[in-house]
Amino acid sequence: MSVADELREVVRRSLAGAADRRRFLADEDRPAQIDADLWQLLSGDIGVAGLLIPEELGGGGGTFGELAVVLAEAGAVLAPVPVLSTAGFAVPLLRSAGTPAADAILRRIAAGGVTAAVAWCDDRQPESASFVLDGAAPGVMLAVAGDELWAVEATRIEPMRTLDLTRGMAEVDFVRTEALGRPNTDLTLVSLAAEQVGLAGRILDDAVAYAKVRQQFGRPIGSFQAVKHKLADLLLEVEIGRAALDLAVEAADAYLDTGDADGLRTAAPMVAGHCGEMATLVARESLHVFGGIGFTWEHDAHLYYRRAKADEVLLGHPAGHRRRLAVERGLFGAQRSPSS
Amino acid sequence: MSVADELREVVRRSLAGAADRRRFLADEDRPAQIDADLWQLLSGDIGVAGLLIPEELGGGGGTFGELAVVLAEAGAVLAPVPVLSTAGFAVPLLRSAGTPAADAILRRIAAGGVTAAVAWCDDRQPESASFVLDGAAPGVMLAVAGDELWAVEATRIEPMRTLDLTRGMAEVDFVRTEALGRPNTDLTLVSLAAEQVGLAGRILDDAVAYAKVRQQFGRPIGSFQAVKHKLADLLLEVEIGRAALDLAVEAADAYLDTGDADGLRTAAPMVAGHCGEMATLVARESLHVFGGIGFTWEHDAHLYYRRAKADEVLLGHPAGHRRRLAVERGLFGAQRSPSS
Amino acid sequence: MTPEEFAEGARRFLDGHAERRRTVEQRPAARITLFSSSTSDEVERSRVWQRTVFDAGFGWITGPAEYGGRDLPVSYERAYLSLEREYDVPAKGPLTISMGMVTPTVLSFATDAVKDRWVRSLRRADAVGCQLFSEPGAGSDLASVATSATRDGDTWVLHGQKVWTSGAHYADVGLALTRTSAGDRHRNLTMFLVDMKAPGVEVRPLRQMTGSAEFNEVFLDGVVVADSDRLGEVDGGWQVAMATLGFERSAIGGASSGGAGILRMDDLAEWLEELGCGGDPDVAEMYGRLYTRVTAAKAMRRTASNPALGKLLLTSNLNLLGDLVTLALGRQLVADLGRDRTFAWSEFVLGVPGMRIGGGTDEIMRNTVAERALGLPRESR
Amino acid sequence: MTPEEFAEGARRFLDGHAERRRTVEQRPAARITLFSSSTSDEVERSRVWQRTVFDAGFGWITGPAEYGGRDLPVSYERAYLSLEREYDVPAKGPLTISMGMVTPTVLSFATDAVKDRWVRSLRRADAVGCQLFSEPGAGSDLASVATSATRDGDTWVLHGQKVWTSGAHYADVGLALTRTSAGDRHRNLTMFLVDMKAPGVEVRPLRQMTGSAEFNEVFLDGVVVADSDRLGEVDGGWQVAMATLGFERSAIGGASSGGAGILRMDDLAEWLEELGCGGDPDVAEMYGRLYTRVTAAKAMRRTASNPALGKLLLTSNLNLLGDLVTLALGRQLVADLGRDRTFAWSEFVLGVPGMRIGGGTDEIMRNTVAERALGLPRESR
Repeated sequence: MSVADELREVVRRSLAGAADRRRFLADEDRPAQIDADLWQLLSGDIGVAGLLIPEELGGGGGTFGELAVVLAEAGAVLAPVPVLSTAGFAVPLLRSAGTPAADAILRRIAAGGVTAAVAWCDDRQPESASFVLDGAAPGVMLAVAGDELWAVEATRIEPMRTLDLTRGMAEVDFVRTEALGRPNTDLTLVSLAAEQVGLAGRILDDAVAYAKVRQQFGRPIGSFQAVKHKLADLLLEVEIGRAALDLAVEAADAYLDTGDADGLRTAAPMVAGHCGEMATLVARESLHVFGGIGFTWEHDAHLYYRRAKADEVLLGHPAGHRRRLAVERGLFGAQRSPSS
Repeated sequence: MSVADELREVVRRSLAGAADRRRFLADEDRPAQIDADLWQLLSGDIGVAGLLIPEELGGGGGTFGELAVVLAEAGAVLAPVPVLSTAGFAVPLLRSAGTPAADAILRRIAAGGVTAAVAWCDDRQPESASFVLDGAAPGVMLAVAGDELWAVEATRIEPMRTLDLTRGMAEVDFVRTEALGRPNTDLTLVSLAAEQVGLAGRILDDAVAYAKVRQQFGRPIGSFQAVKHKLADLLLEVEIGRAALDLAVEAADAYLDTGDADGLRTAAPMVAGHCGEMATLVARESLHVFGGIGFTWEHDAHLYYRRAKADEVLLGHPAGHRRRLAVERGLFGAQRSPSS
Repeated sequence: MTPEEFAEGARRFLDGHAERRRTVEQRPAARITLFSSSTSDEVERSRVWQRTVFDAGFGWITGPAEYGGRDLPVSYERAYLSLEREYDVPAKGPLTISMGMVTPTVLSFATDAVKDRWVRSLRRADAVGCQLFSEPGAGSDLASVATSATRDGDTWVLHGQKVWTSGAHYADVGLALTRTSAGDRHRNLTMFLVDMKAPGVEVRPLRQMTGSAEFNEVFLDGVVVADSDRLGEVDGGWQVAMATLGFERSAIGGASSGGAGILRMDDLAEWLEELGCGGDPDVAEMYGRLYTRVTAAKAMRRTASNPALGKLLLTSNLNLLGDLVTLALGRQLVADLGRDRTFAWSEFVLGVPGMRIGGGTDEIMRNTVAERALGLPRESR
Repeated sequence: MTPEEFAEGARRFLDGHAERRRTVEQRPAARITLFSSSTSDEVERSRVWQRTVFDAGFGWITGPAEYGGRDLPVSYERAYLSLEREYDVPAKGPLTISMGMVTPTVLSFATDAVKDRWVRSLRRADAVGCQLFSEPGAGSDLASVATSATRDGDTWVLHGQKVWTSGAHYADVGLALTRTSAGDRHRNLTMFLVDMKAPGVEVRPLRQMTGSAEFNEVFLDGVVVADSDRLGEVDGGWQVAMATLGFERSAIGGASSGGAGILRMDDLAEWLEELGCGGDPDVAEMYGRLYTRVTAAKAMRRTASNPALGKLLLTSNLNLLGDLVTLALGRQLVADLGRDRTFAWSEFVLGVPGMRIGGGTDEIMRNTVAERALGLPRESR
């Protein structure tokens, strides 16, 4: 059993043993909550937050491949923990920034239990941002402004109403306290894609299982070509996502090992351009396979659909990523496009 | 029975009685030929060429709706006659140019037997054009250069090798001999769409008929959801095309009656944006329904596919038409787009 | 009565009882939703208006005179509705099923006594009817309903669970499709008119994935129904159900015109411009595509083409609008910046999947189109 | 023999018998086509090269020693093929079916005498085999073949028509699936190895919609086959055919890698730039999409995922490329301006529909994916 497989097992068991995720859903009165016990278990005991942090900084010294496994597992169950923001966004940004100041923050995260949130700033507003994932009460707040990563201190935090009920976003005003270096933001595209692959794979599995047992017209609906061909097409899209993710993870590890970002520059927009639409498609069509029951509040299909929609636009539109990919592959003219 | 229905019957009978269209196909040695007997019958005896020409100029005084019926019927059987170039392009351009010089040419066309071809010029090359439909030996040669319609005299005509084996195109050099006024080119988009609706409707009918009789796995292939749902989806696209064509024809007749081009400015890019892709899709997927036999040279499915592909790009890409439609409906920003 | 006289009378009535709309097209409201969330106030306003219209002679223009109708051709009804749209009157949504589906079914299949009791009352909105067809185990396959009706002398006793019922909480009667024998498929069902206030009827709101609850579950636990309230033959309920669904398809305001308010293309263009993304070539391209398909859908309704085709086009247009809105709003769709008409679209996006299921799934619609419009063979089922 | 020793020997052999390619990726040729149009010269060059390779010990690396194989693991074969790709050697296309499908079928199902007669000969390309499966009436439904084989003492007499046969005009033997009884489906077929030069065998070129003729029809009119040339049991032909198709899917250079030359994304990017449309946002978007899916397809072949999934992806990529080319070329795709690599794409565009049918239609592939990879139930057929 590989390290990644072992890690997958450990994480899967921890997630399976966690409290009902519905307890942490956003509702009219409050934003989505974090399952603090689960996060302590994952980030502290299992070391998920510090997985990608070098051992000399107190981390697990793991690979991006292992991180992707964790993000996919958490995505598969929509775990109410800040693993994408902390382990998937903040840590890779800090590692690639690579300054002593960034390392100091990595040490704090490696200890576990800390939520780290990243604010993506508009060029015109370097000290405020909206749509900050898990930004309601982070232990560490970072900001990407222009090419630079900053440690910041929040002066105002306002939770936002969100489509995704399983994970919060916030509007944040802040002051920049310390420059941390230049990060490689492509790494965050790969992290997000890992989550998308995980969630799409799971909801497709669930839809397939349902299609095998749900009877209409005296036979399982999965025996009708309309349903079985749809599910086959969805599997193809998921498999393309898995293949693209494998390549992107490989490129991310190559970058982290050698500093050579060439492969990542292609692989990151590639996986981001595919997985954003793929996850939405798979969640939406799986929901359709569930029929009436899938349209009810009690069924979990809509939680996957909500997460997929939120992820689709979180770090830019898939079409924009595809145009960037074309530019990276030599279609220089594409740079002139207004929406690339 | 309406005038349009009667006309449809007459044209349909003439087309059914014509020689085998395969005799006129392009091959290695020669470009596609015109069935001169059929064209004499249609244009002279039945008056198809002059259908849209006012009675006082010797024409039939018909409506655009009647013209669309003829173009759809000819498109449905890929008739080897220059009806689109002459009756669908040249006549509407001349009518909308509306000058005495244009009227004089309309008189000649109304007499029948004449092929009229239209050269669409690049702004930089006002005296040469490629892709001139039925341009190999026209009796009347026109050119659209900038906003102006011209009578021209060809100095060089070179037939082109074409994907569509049922209709020729030529490269033409010419001198401009007489300015004919400013035509409304939107009318030609409606003519082309009428042909596309006709050909798509026919090949879909044929595919449906085949799906009812072709047996595999002990039952007609049309009883498998994969096939029947595909055909239902294709019917929807054809019906959208028919609805859009009806609206565009109405707008064209309103313009010809009153000179008010407002409706046409929306309806023409609308029908062109839909029908280009629709005809290709329907021809391609019908071909697929025919299976192996459809992939043979002897089966006519590929002739429809070739025509559909050629029509798709003849007067601009469908996506460009859709962007223009958006501009006409108030998305002014869309004008800044590089490909609209 | 000439059409002109009729129109004159209608105009007089409307001028006397309603305000003209200031603009024909209203701005989208704060909520952008596909499902009518009829508050009891809204239901009451609809009922009061329908009574007024009925009493003035415009409430059932095509209906038989003996039940308060005018016995006029459908062209008169269209003329009235076209006039009415110029006025600010309560929405018809809460009564669509009652008047468009339940009433004609009762009229076609009930005994004279039952018709006397209900038809006029339903059309005057003194009573409201709902439809008890779908069950958790019978969605696309309606013929597999498991709610049982057992004969007991002159009455029947009903047990079972119905789902996705609109308006059950304010309905007086329900059209219940039940299983009455172990016989062959399509020959083992019977239709009843059930008193929704009878003992054993329990209505619970059903919260859908959008978060709101615009449908109901209805539990039938030993509900007693008189045999005289049976519609059609014993074991002949399938024919009655098919007739009801046929009325649905021809009902004005039926499934094909759902989403009409949201699919107003001029409002959409204006909104995209205000949002500042009219210059995005992808937005423009998608808007052009949607404009074409929405315009075609309207034209196809006028030419009365296959209703299943209309439903398919509607749901694909709603999906396309969802994609367009996602492209235009980006992250503003998924979290609320507090700006008008941005995050509000999220409720719409969440509702679209329901439109692909309710009133016949996309797959059932494709079967219907293939079999009815193209004459393709039925599948071996 | 260690892998290193093996590779060293292979390198020595290749250096001695072939030129290194000057560039690994060749420019697209004047014709852009999906189907190998093997001229007799090309076939002959392939056969000569295969003989040379075979005699040097690299022609059947994984094969059994008794028929001239090396009995080495498949990793050695991959290593050799990877080396060989660096050299300019004749295309393998004309022999793919013969070596990849016919030979393993003969090896698995023939008598020892027949194996001695053919196996080595087929692998050395002294003989070529073809596949006589499809018929006009048996496309997706292969089990419905109507070509009959009637027993006559120690021989069988075959009557029927086969279609879409590649290489029948230069083949020596054909793998013929025939009907031998009126028994149950899948239990009424028998496979024979037919001498393609025997009396009664007629091969006619079959012109496809692209205009060229890269396949054949084969007419069997009273062709006599010895019972000893039967492969597998009488009425056991279905199992043999399934094994043959299984070999197809694992054959290197099988369906999944078709179109690989045309789907070279770097060449495509360069071409789009030369054409001057790299700045079109639609072209860029579509290129990015295609790049992703082609790259994923390559990776999926390496990880040996479901071959039906690979075939589906291949055909969808070819369709997408057709759309991209249409967008990029516009009218230059449909009429010839005489410019390099413009109108030449029209042959490709015409070939794509054939790729969606040959080697299993998209629909059969979806069934296979759904049943094998997802475990969904088979349809009632």
